[in-house]
Amino acid sequence: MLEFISNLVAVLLTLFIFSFLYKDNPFYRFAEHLLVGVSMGYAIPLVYINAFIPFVYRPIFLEGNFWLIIPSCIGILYIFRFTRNLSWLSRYPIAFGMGIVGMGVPMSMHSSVLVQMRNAMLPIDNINTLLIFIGTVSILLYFYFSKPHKGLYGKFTNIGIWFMMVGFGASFGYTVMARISLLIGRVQFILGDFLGLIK
Amino acid sequence: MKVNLNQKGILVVLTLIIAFSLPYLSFAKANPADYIVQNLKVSDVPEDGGGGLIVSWAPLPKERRIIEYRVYRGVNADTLFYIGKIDVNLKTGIAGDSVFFYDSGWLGFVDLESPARLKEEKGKRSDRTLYREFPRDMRVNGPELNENYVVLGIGQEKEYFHHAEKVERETDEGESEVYSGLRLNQFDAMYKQLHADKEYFYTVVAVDEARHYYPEAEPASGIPRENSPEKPKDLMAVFVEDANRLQFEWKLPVEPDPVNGYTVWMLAKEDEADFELYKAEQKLKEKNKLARLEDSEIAEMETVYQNPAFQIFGAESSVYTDLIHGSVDIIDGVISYNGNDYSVAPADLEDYDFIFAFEGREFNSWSNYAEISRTTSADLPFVQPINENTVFIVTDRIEDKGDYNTISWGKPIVTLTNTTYTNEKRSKLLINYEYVTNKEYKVKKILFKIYDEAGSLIKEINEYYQDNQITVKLPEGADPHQSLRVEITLTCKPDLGDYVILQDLKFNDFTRALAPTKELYINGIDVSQYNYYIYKRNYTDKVFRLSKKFGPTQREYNDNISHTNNFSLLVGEYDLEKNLYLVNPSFSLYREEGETEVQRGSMISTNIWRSEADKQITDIQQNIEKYTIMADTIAVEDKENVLNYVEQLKSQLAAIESDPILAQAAQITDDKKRLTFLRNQRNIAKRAFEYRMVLTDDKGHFTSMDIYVNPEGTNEDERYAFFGGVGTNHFYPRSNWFKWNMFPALLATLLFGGLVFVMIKKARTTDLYIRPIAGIQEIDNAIGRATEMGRPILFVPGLSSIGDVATLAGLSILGRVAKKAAEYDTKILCPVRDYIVLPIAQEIIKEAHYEAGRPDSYDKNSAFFITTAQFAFVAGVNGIMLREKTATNFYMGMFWAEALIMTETGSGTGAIQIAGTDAVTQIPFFITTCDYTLIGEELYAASAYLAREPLMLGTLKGQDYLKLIITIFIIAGTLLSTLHLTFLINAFPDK
Amino acid sequence: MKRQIPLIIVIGLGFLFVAHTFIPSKTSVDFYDWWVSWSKAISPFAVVLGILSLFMVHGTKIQRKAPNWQYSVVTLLALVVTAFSGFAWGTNEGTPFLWLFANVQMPMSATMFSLLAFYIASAAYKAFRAKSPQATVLLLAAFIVMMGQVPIGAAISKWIPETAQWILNVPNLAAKRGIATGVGLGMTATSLKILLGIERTYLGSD
Amino acid sequence: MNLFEKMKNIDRRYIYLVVALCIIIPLLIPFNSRTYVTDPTANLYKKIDSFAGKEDKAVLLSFSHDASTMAELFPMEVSILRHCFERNIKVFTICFSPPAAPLMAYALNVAKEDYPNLKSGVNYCNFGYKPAGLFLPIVLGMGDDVAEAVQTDADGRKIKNLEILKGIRNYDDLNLIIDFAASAAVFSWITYARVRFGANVAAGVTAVMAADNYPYLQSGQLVGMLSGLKGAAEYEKLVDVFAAYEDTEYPNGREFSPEVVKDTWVPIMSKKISYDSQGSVVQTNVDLPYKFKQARIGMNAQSIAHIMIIVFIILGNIGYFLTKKKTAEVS
Repeated sequence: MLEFISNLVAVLLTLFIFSFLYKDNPFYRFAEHLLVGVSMGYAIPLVYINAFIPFVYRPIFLEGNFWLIIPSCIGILYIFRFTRNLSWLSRYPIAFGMGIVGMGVPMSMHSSVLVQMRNAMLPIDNINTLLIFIGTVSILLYFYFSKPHKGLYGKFTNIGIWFMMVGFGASFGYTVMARISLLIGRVQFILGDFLGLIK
Repeated sequence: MKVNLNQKGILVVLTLIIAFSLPYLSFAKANPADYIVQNLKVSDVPEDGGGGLIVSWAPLPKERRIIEYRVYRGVNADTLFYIGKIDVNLKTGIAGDSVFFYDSGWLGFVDLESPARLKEEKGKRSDRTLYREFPRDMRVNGPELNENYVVLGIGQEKEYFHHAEKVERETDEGESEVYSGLRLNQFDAMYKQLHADKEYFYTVVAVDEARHYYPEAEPASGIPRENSPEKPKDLMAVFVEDANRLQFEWKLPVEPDPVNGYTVWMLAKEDEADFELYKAEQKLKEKNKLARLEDSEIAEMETVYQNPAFQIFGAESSVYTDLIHGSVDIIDGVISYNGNDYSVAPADLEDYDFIFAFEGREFNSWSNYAEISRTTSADLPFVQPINENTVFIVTDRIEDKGDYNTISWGKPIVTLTNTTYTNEKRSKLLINYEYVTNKEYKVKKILFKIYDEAGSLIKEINEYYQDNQITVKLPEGADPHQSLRVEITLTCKPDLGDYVILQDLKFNDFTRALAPTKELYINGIDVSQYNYYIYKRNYTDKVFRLSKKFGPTQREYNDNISHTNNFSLLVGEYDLEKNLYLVNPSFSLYREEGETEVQRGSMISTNIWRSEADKQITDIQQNIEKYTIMADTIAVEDKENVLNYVEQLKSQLAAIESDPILAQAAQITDDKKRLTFLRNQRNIAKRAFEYRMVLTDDKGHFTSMDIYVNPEGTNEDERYAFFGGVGTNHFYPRSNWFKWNMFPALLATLLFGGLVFVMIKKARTTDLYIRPIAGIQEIDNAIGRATEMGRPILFVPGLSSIGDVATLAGLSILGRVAKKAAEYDTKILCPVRDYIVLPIAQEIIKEAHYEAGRPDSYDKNSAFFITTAQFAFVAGVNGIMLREKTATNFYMGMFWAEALIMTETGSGTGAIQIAGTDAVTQIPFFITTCDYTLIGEELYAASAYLAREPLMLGTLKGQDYLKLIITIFIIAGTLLSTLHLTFLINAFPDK
Repeated sequence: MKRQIPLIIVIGLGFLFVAHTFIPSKTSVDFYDWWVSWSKAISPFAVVLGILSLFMVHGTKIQRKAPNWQYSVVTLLALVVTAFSGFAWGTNEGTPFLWLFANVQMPMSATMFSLLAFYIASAAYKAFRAKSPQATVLLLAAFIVMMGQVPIGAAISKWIPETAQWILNVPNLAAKRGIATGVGLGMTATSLKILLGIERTYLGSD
Repeated sequence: MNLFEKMKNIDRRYIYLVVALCIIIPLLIPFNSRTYVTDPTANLYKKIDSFAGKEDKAVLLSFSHDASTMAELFPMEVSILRHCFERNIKVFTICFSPPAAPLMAYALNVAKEDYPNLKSGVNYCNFGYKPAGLFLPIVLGMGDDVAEAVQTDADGRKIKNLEILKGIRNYDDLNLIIDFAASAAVFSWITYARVRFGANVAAGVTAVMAADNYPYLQSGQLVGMLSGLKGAAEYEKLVDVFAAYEDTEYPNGREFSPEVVKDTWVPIMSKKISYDSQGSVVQTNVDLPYKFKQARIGMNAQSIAHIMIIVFIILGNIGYFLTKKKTAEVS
């Protein structure tokens, strides 16, 4: 019984959302607003149990690590975000978390630039690796803004555009595929789990 | 019927309430009796050390929709505590006809997250009380300690050393005993084990999917008993003829708890029948012992048979001393063990059976008889030394925080892993290989020589850049399924000398491809069957213990030596008044050097409390006096024992008094400093390891490698002064100060920072060039077109927050567009999704109007907030496009899946559309539906291009020049690596 | 006080973190552990931001009786009921809290996204135009990749999945690598700007 | 108005109807189709399979997505779990966002239904949800000691004492991390787990993200990747052909072989798994429930839908060029 009701609710809400395809209507709006509320409400107890209890309550009140009162006070400053005169206080917790950006500079230089560079330096041993090399270099130069795209240089950077277009085509194909997969997933749910038409 | 909006709203809220309450209405009442668990049984865990029970019951039918069974335990049938649960999957239920719950080993007792006080379990109970977990309340859990359970407390070492409270207690004999008292929050956790030979009661409660707790089953009880160990697997016994050495190899027990030692015995084959009788009798004796525990009236069984086998090897076992290799020398036809000499002629070894036994506390468990197999030293596994000086080396791993030692052995090795035919004709073969090296050798290049079945060379490949694959083209007309032989030689730094690896590829019918054979030859010796075992010990271990096993193709191991030191101590007493759990304040420091190399001597211990440490000495002194006097007065036959004991006490005293660490500690007057000193010394003792290795075929043919000694190793650090050998044979991981693999990143970061800095400075004074970007130039035309048509412009600054780079870029383009629009007096509409972006967008438009000299035409509602919901926002934007008939649409910023919905509508209304985003997945949709698209970085460039602000321009320029440098490096690196010069590519990190 | 001190915190901590990245020693790790334990204690409070902003947006709507304000009641009610059920009956299997997740949130958010399949189809018909040679190449590449991914493509000709794979492995790889290096540089630049205090929009306007 | 103009202005609801039919019909009337296995999928399969039966090797599955992308990722998760369960590979699961927690439990439950002997804490272990703020500390911490970094599992047990952790200490043992995401979440694993500790990282991503991940695949930063429903379908096939294979010679599944995959196909419409290997049909005794072929049935619908989209684009462009020509002629 419970299972049937559960599926009924899920299917109804699914249909409410699909009804938007026909036109904007109260059912869709209801479902949309419900979604916003439930998803926010869902996070609250989880954060309480998985973050507040182990990192604030337990260390301070049970283990007696009173140093942690300072960061929890900093955390409370978030709430001032919505006051008119004291909203600047909320910058403190943000600033404390933002400090890790210092790790980001060398780390992203390391893994997004240097490692990619190494991979772009592989020996050319066949036509494909040659194409990849030309493509990579021409695209890098295409995004080099200090020289106008003219003459031979302009023609070379133009190769970069074609490479990118083929690359975007691949993205395009994949995106179309992904969107359709999602729809298939939903239809499989309605036809299979609820109506039992797929076995 | 026409419903207006208000009624609709109420309707909607009503539906919501009904939807929410449905699940609660739907639970039907059930008969609780159907939900009581049946067939509840408790039995002893076999072959364990006496700390485990198994609870079992019949699962309820699937239709009852049970989601968990909760198990309760107590020392009487009326008061039981929750100890754990078994989860059930609703769809499948439980397949078997019983559910098992193991109450064995160390399971949680109490910790900080236990409930504060005693709480009764949900559901209706009759006369029995079920409680939830043991609470933190000491009044409840205190009496359970020791009395009902063996409790182990685990916590941070510093709590034990520096924050314990001294508690004095009077024993029953009227002596005072000193403990260290710790609060519950000083433990990380407390674990408990059952007492052997004590009765425990269990019950089970079923919980259904609505979390309804049903009545418990009638409790069942059981008593954990100590059993003899499991039967050992077969022993491997080998006699090395030229060395006159017996070698043994065995397997570790699954359940180490009841095992006291590993022993090897010899039995003359003619005595087999007697031995069987002895074994059978021992089995009966064990049964008799258990029976006597149940019923004290049963008489003890008499011993009739003696063990005809004699022990030739023994090693102590505990959880921490895993050992699987042992050897015994036969010297002049005699085997000596434990003071006994057995004369065994090497030629007669075949007349004996070899038996391995796990030594139990009372009864041993015996393996099957093993025959000796003979070999010679030359046939034992050949160890390829890492260099001419040593077989293997141990070093501190560099670039870590000081928690790893690196053990390196052997020379680099290449193995073929897989092959694939890459064309239909099967004439092209892709061979994957893997190479493993260690810190001693750097691989420069690998030479593969491929021979066909007939033995003629097909191809020679030099791998300068090792990408783990080579391609071989088989000669025209060659059988693609023929076996191939691959000869591999490496060029390394330093030179490897004579070193050739051979591996064959044979056709596999199942995979229908050439597969590498298991056999792997190094200089003609097949190494594939040999494994490496690493043994290690620190200054507190008695013997070496097994650390890790490696296959034949490993060459290096990073041994983790954790920084965090915990204490784990038995908790038997408690102090209710002070709310303290009491533990033993005496702790061990290290072991003295033993008489033999194999085994260290006795443990040096001392006490947290100085008074107790001193008392320990005076106690021994008093005992010596007491027993010396006693020795004169008692009977002659006991006298020797007493005198021996006195000798033992004397040497114990001497050891304590002469110990340099204890002496140094005694001189430190400050108590805190004394403990810090002792704790540090203890840490060194625990974290400095010596290593030895064994290479074996797992069948007793093994070669032991000696302890690694670094002849040049020294230790100038005075912290290690009390320990001989740190740096030469004991290795203590050090904390390092620079990560060299991040060095390129450091250089690049500095270069980048420098470039940005210089360019910003330059941008302040000169006008920097940025090439024209197609989409930007069309902006003015597009605005012009809207003016001509007299329709408004739409500008969407992305859907992301202000923290996104794309949003910032979009907003600065908005400034430019708004200014132009103000000049032409064209209306601009700017819908915003993020309420923090809203005021900024308003500000920008307002400023643009002022700059254009048209403050009068500024409309505060040009920028407006629609909603935060993604799709609702898009619906709103689409509505604007259709109603206002916008002539030009700009989309600049971060977009997600919704982008397409907007641009599709826009192209339907015939507007000119210009987009710019760094969201790679959305760019293709923009390109196909918009007239102009700024791709990725062009968006950032456009914002700097239009803003002309030195900070932005400077950073962009810095980025630009770094990009140029990167491009140059990529070109140079590729050319060089194509020409087999790999130094540049190898200068860059690979992960 | 309002802007300077937070900025100093960011820059100060930032440079310590730069150092931390290069220094593996125990001290450096201890510094990191300290930062982690503090940010862990700060983190739970951030959720309050989300709750408050939701209440502010919808609260004002209800108060002002803005059009469609009834739906705001739905949102707030759903939020309160969900959160309450989590606190009242726990978050275990079999609780109302998880029921709400499995039967309300999960199906709806999945459906929301699947709507896009319909939009893509209609955009395919109405908006995807081969306006320029570049767009034509893009669409052709897309055709091949789309067909290469499905069983029917392989059934038509083995050439299709192989070409699709080639497009992914060669031109796509070059394109993505070129763009990724640029974006990586952009990320590094943004981090650097924040670290140096050039970029401070994240602190919000005064 | 001529035909093309009429077609151009057709109400989009008719298009929606065609879409719905193109998807519903193939799902209701499934047919057998061949799945072409790509390298990134095969590589991931091989990597996981190399852990079979090893005590000191384990796979960590990180769930970084929510229910909205379940359609693509869920079949992947189930088939990878099925692979691990079939081949006795230790598997751990973890997530850092609240909505992923129940998805993780759901995937585990669905996959393990057919393996009644599996035990949590012995064969697999769900670390449960950890707050996003803990991502870095846990990812970095696992480089030293998994038990220390993760502390407790989803049931609140201290994982230190679990049997499954025997032999598993850090990334040397927990050697493969597979991140399931609709975003670039796997990148963080590459940056921290791979860069710093050399763990192997693989990804299960939605098709949208797949093209972006190719450079990482080629550079070896990702050891393998499943992309979208297609990747899931490929993996389902691999598990059917190898891991779930059962006969007297291979009672616990057989080893991977690229040659066998190439010319074996699995007709999904039969209840027992059967293989068509070079024209000869091999039947085994393994049941193939719907959940283990879900992705492959979905791929049928995907085929039809792709053709539909291509037809739509071509039709649309024909109309576009004809009207453009007409307007050009008029003006």
